[in-house]
Amino acid sequence: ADGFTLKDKPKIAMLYFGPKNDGGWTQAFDEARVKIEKEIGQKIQFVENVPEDASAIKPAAEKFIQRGANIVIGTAFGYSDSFKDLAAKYPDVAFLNGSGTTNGSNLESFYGRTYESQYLCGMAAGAASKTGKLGFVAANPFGVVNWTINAFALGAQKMNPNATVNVIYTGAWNDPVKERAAAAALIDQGADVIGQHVDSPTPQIVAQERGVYGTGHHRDLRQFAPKATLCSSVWVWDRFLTPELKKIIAGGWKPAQYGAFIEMKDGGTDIAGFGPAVPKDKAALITAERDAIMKGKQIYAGPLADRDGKERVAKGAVLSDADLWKMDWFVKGVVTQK
Amino acid sequence: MSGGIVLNWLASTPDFAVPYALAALGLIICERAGVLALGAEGLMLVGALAGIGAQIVIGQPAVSLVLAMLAASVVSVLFAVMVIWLRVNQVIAGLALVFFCQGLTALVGSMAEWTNHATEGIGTMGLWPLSLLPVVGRLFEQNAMVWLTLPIFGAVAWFFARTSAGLRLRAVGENPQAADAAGIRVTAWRFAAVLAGSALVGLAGAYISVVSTKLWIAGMTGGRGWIAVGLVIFARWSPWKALVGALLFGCIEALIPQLAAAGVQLPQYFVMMTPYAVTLGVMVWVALSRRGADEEPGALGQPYVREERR
Amino acid sequence: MAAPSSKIPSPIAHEAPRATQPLARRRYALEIRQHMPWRWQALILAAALLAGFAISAAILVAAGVPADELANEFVMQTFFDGQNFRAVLFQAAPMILVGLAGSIAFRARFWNLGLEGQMIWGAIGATTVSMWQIGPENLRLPLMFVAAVGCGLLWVLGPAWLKLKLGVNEIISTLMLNYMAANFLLHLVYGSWKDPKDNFPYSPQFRAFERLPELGAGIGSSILLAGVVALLAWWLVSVSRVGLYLRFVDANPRVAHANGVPVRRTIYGAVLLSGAMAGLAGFAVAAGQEGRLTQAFYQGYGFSGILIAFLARNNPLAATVVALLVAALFVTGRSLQVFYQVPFSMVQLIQAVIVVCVASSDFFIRHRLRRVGGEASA
Amino acid sequence: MPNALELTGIRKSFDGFAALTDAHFAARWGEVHALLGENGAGKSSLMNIAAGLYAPEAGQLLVDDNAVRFAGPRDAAKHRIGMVHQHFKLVRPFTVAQNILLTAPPPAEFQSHGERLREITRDIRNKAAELGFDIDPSKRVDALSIAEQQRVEILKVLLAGARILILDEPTAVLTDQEAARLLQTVQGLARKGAAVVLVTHKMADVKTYADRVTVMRGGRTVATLKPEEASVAELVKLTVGESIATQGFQPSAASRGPVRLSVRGLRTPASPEGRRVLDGVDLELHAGEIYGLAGVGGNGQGELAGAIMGLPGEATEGEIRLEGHGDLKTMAASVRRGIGIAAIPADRYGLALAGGLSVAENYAIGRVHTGRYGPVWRLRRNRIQSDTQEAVRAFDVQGVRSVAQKAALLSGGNAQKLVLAREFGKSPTLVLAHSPSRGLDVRASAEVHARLRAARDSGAAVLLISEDLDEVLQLADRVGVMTRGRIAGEFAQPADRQAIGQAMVDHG
Ligand SMILES: Nc1ncnc2c1ncn2[C@@H]1O[C@H](COP(=O)(O)OP(=O)(O)OP(=O)(O)O)[C@@H](O)[C@H]1O
Ligand SMILES: Nc1ncnc2c1ncn2[C@@H]1O[C@H](COP(=O)(O)OP(=O)(O)OP(=O)(O)O)[C@@H](O)[C@H]1O
Ligand SMILES: [Mg+2]
Ligand SMILES: [Mg+2]
Repeated sequence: ADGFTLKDKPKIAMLYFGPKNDGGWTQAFDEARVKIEKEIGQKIQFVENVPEDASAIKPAAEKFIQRGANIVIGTAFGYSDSFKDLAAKYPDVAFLNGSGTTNGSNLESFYGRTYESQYLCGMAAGAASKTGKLGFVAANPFGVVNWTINAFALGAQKMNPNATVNVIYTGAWNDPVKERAAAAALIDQGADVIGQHVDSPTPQIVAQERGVYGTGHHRDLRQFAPKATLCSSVWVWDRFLTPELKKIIAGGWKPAQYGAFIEMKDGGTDIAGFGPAVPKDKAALITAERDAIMKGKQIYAGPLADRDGKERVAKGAVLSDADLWKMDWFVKGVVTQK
Repeated sequence: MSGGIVLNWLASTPDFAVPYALAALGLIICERAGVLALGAEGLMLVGALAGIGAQIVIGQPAVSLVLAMLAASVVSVLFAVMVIWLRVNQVIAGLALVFFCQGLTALVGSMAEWTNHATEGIGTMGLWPLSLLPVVGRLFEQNAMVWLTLPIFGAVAWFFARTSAGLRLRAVGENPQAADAAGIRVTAWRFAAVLAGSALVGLAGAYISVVSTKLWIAGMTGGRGWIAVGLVIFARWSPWKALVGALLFGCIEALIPQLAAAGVQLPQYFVMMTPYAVTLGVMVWVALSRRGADEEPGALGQPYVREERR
Repeated sequence: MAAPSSKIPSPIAHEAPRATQPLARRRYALEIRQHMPWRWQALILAAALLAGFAISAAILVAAGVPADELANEFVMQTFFDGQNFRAVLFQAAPMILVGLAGSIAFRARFWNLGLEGQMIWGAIGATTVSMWQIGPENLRLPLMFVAAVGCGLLWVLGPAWLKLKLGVNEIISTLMLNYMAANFLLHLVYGSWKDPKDNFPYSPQFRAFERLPELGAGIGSSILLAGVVALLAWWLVSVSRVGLYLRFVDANPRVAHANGVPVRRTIYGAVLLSGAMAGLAGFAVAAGQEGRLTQAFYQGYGFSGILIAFLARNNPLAATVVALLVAALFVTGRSLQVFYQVPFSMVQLIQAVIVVCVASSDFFIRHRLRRVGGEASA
Repeated sequence: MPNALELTGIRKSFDGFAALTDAHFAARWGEVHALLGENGAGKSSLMNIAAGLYAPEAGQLLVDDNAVRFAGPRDAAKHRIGMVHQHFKLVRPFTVAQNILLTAPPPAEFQSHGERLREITRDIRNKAAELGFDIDPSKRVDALSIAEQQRVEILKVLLAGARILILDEPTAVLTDQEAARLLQTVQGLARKGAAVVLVTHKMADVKTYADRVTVMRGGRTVATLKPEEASVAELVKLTVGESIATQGFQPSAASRGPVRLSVRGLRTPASPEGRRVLDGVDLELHAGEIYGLAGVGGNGQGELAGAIMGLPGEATEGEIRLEGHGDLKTMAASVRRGIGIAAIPADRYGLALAGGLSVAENYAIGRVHTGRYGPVWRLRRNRIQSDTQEAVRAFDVQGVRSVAQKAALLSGGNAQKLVLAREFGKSPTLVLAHSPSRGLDVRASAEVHARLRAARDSGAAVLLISEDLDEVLQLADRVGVMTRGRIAGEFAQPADRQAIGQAMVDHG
């Protein structure tokens, strides 16, 4: 009754949603794995390309468990149901799932508050933009994507109140053909900074080719577009996972009831690198905002209205986590498809 | 600004049209020789991966494109042996080729760590003097491959219409019995057609990876090979009509992001269906209008054995 | 070697002399075989499979799987380990259904490459019943079943009609409809069908009575469903009159028509049945595995279905066996992926290699290479 | 005189079936050498070997008394051997000139494709004028009539520069006048020094044009002789191996009944050239009679049969009435089979039998609709098997080791007997027989004829479509002649052969 304790020596396994060098989401986990291995002092097994499909997830996880793994880390929201079943079936195994939605006595989902770092990216974008027209290439419209878009817009408007953000959803997490078309079309339409919430670095590459700027997501994308990428919203999973794993190993682990929804200060996300395009004074402003967020500043604090003028967060209130997950509205200045 | 969107749209069209055009042209060469080539989707992937691989290793776009063509040709030997020598059902062989290439490219791409590895592409080249025109000049600022596509089409169309070799190739696809009796080496011509056609299909794939996106991810052709197969039927096996069709499809694909970027409110997933829906629509239209129903190569899909009684 | 006799005045204008050296001797001629005893056919098939496995094993070893572990992984672990065996059965149910769907359509000479689209629609149909809570609880599952069958069937009706009425190539039409169905699925799960609990892109979970129950010992009833459908399919093609019609349509539609086989109705029936079975596969995944409508559940089944149908020579019972083997390959592929870091795309490659080998082996069943022109004697 | 082309000890088999066992043949320069033999004797196979298309298993091939080996038709062409094939080898969507260009020898010096095409066109015109052929080199082959295609084939061989000409049944589709002209032409070529091989079934042509004749039977050469050394009857005896007393016409035993089938104004849509395959067919067929439809092949016979059987094809106008059933045109083929229409199509494996399926299945498909073999949900295999076995016995279908064996393994004659067994097994009211004895030996033909007569005598109406005038005259109670898609004339029996022949070639 006093939390979860491992029966045996810890043995960790990870299930990757994509290939470990996808340049984005999965690669961020893989980079964290390397760091965690050093901190914890043991090798972590992993498997790539496990699709969000019960007939793939369960066998993969069970194979690890069968051969001794007692901590299993997943990396996709589509694993949620399967992990719930697995957690019930294997009460002696601890389960963690990045971006999952299910929780239990031996299962904890976790996700970062990406809107915090995307807000800072938005600030950089607003500062670098001359036209005030920003573009954003996103995968699919739902809560976790929409909140990064809104935060990006709010950040930009902090620097330039008239900034607008035109969004194109590509319908896929990793489709460089569509991402390229989207970024190019946005630039054609006059956007001079391209934000993104897709897995591949393509929007940054296009920005660099076309001589405009961009902000990255998942990882520091300067490696792909050193001239264009102003900064990136990056995962720092090791900052969350290392202490969490240590807790599990120590015994008496109590998974967060509604999952770990990690703030920047706890290792949710962060921003990486300012390019030279962000003027010194503006950079200082951004750093100051970051410090404020570390100290508890809320991005979705009231009063906040959506683009149709409807009030979404009352003055003095802060948007609840439940409402964050369900976010299907956009702030003023954001233009999206239906 | 609305004039701007039309211009942007048209200027971005060739980039989408070129892969369709080259792939369809390659398929036309195969099918004119009587070999039903359904494997385009797979060969495009091979071309795309080989092109990027060469780009990463060598870094010379022209070399990469040529190597991609070679790679697609080499892989197509498997298909050619299956359908020309072993007389495997051409539909099955084509499907098997697609799945083989999908597996192979995904495997090689991930083992060689070429996934998401950005490369230098090729720059744009103005078509002088048209590119100097005011306003519309930028329509003529395209990469070199776009301009190269036109002479490639010209050459193939000329080959079919104005050379004895082209006549021979078509004879092989129309009536291999007659071609053989006339002393034309049916098997050799079919092999040559498959290899040459596949090289163009590979080039189409390499265009997507090397020229357009400049990086590789598994399955990046996203069904374009199948659309090219449909395009060939639409074009009634004629190169110039295939070019027109490719431009049509390019226009549609180019329009989607332009409309989205302009903030036009459209249900996005339905918009994403349009290339596929248009392919289907065009096939229905072709069937309805029954245009040139007899332009299909007479022996398309039929293996040939000299001593077989027909 | 005399030159073409110049004593002979040629009646023809062209007079260019031609060489008359003895010409290359042709060693082999290809001959069409009408018949081969089944023993030999079986032997050739076995050799082809063996070749396929050997090539696959070579690829796997090259990719870093220790050779001595292969047999262990493929045979012992997969079939003699209860948990893995359950995983195989879990995976096999939809595989069997798509394999049957492919077989039935191919028997009518209809290349139904739209199995994935029909699966998607089957799952959408079943989910609709669940979301709108149509019908009483105890009838819910049968209603979902009916909806899945109906939707899968309707999604293939278009291509069937287009082919039979207008001659539109079904390979392209069914494929294009796959892409359209996939986008429509995204439209639903990212749109109005989002789970209102967390707004994630999947439908709300099915209630307990909307799921295919477990038979016990961790084995789902979807495998039972697949088995029953396989038996029905076998009855249809092997016992009923429709089977005879199908054989004629497959062998030669013109002969079939001339002999009074209702060719169109037979083709429609087979194709719609194929769509229905694929829809059922969607239902089996949604109600048997995922417990809701998810966005990528169908991926890969299209190819597997075609492969199973082809390897099983469109025979329903054989398709069931092949589907089990393919499912085993999938499960083994997962463990290779887990333990040897072999990319899962290897599984697709192996499937393709086996298809290529078996397809090529047909050559030896249908042809004979004969030595000719050898012992010339006058 | 040296031999231009000599084949000795040739052996060739197809999938275990020996088509040629020991064939010898020699043609000299300057002669027309006829090759005679019944269907399946191996004439075409032997000549295909000479043309490089088939590879012999044993034996020797000599050109100009030198041993040669051909890897393919290219090699044969190098020796200036050209063959007009029994089944045309033309690329249908190409023009006449393009087709001929394919086989023309390469130009001595470089020529552009356009120039070559123009030169070939000129050559075609000259050669056609020389032969008296009326041909437009720029026309597409698929717009030509069968006879015109035959001319293209001949021009092709001549313009390719062949000195050894092999003509495989070149006159089968020509009218008498056309045939005469062609044969005179090739005779002229031989007189100028070429060697001409003429494969034919027509004894009269052998007598008139050939310098020597070789007779083959069952894959062997039986004899080579001068035509004047033997009478026609002797030649026939050599070819078939026995003397055949041709059975004369036997009128119907019963009197003819009421009209059973009436066809009115049947026509197919016009092609772009304005040609109609069926162009107003009017025809009445009574119960208890055999109506023989004669005519040169390709004049719409196949389409007429298809329209009556209900095969999918060009939509037709006009009507086809069957007594008691009204207009058949909207009736599905399956329904037509159900009301007693039996069909023996010309294309055995294209329309009558599914070669890949078993003998039993091919038999059962004829009656499965009646429910005799069980309800829709169950086939009664045992009954199918016993019925088939019985039918195979009754119709003397040979070579059936088991009724589960593939129908494709039956020889031509036995396959036809299987079709008869199926079609006559259900006492039809209308029998449609299209070239029912094509490719059959004498005995098998006689059996088929007997069956048709028996059907007539038991009251069925029989429509016999045949290109073989002898067959028609032997069987038919009335004779119609079909030309250009319509019935050009009707004759009562005993009919005047001359008049019928005239009607066949009159293009009125
Ligand atoms: N390509 C082939 N494949 C299989 N069997 C063949 C082939 N060509 C000929 N045969 C068989 O060989 C035998 C001889 O055929 P061939 O065509 O030489 O006869 P033919 O004397 O020309 O007869 P016809 O007078 O009917 O033209 C026949 O039994 C035929 O069925
Ligand atoms: N693939 C095969 N396998 C076994 N036997 C065969 C095969 N093909 C033909 N035969 C047999 O060879 C013989 C000759 O066949 P073919 O069709 O050439 O006969 P044919 O000489 O034309 O006789 P018919 O006069 O009856 O047409 C038949 O007995 C047939 O059963
Ligand atoms: Mg012949
Ligand atoms: Mg025969």
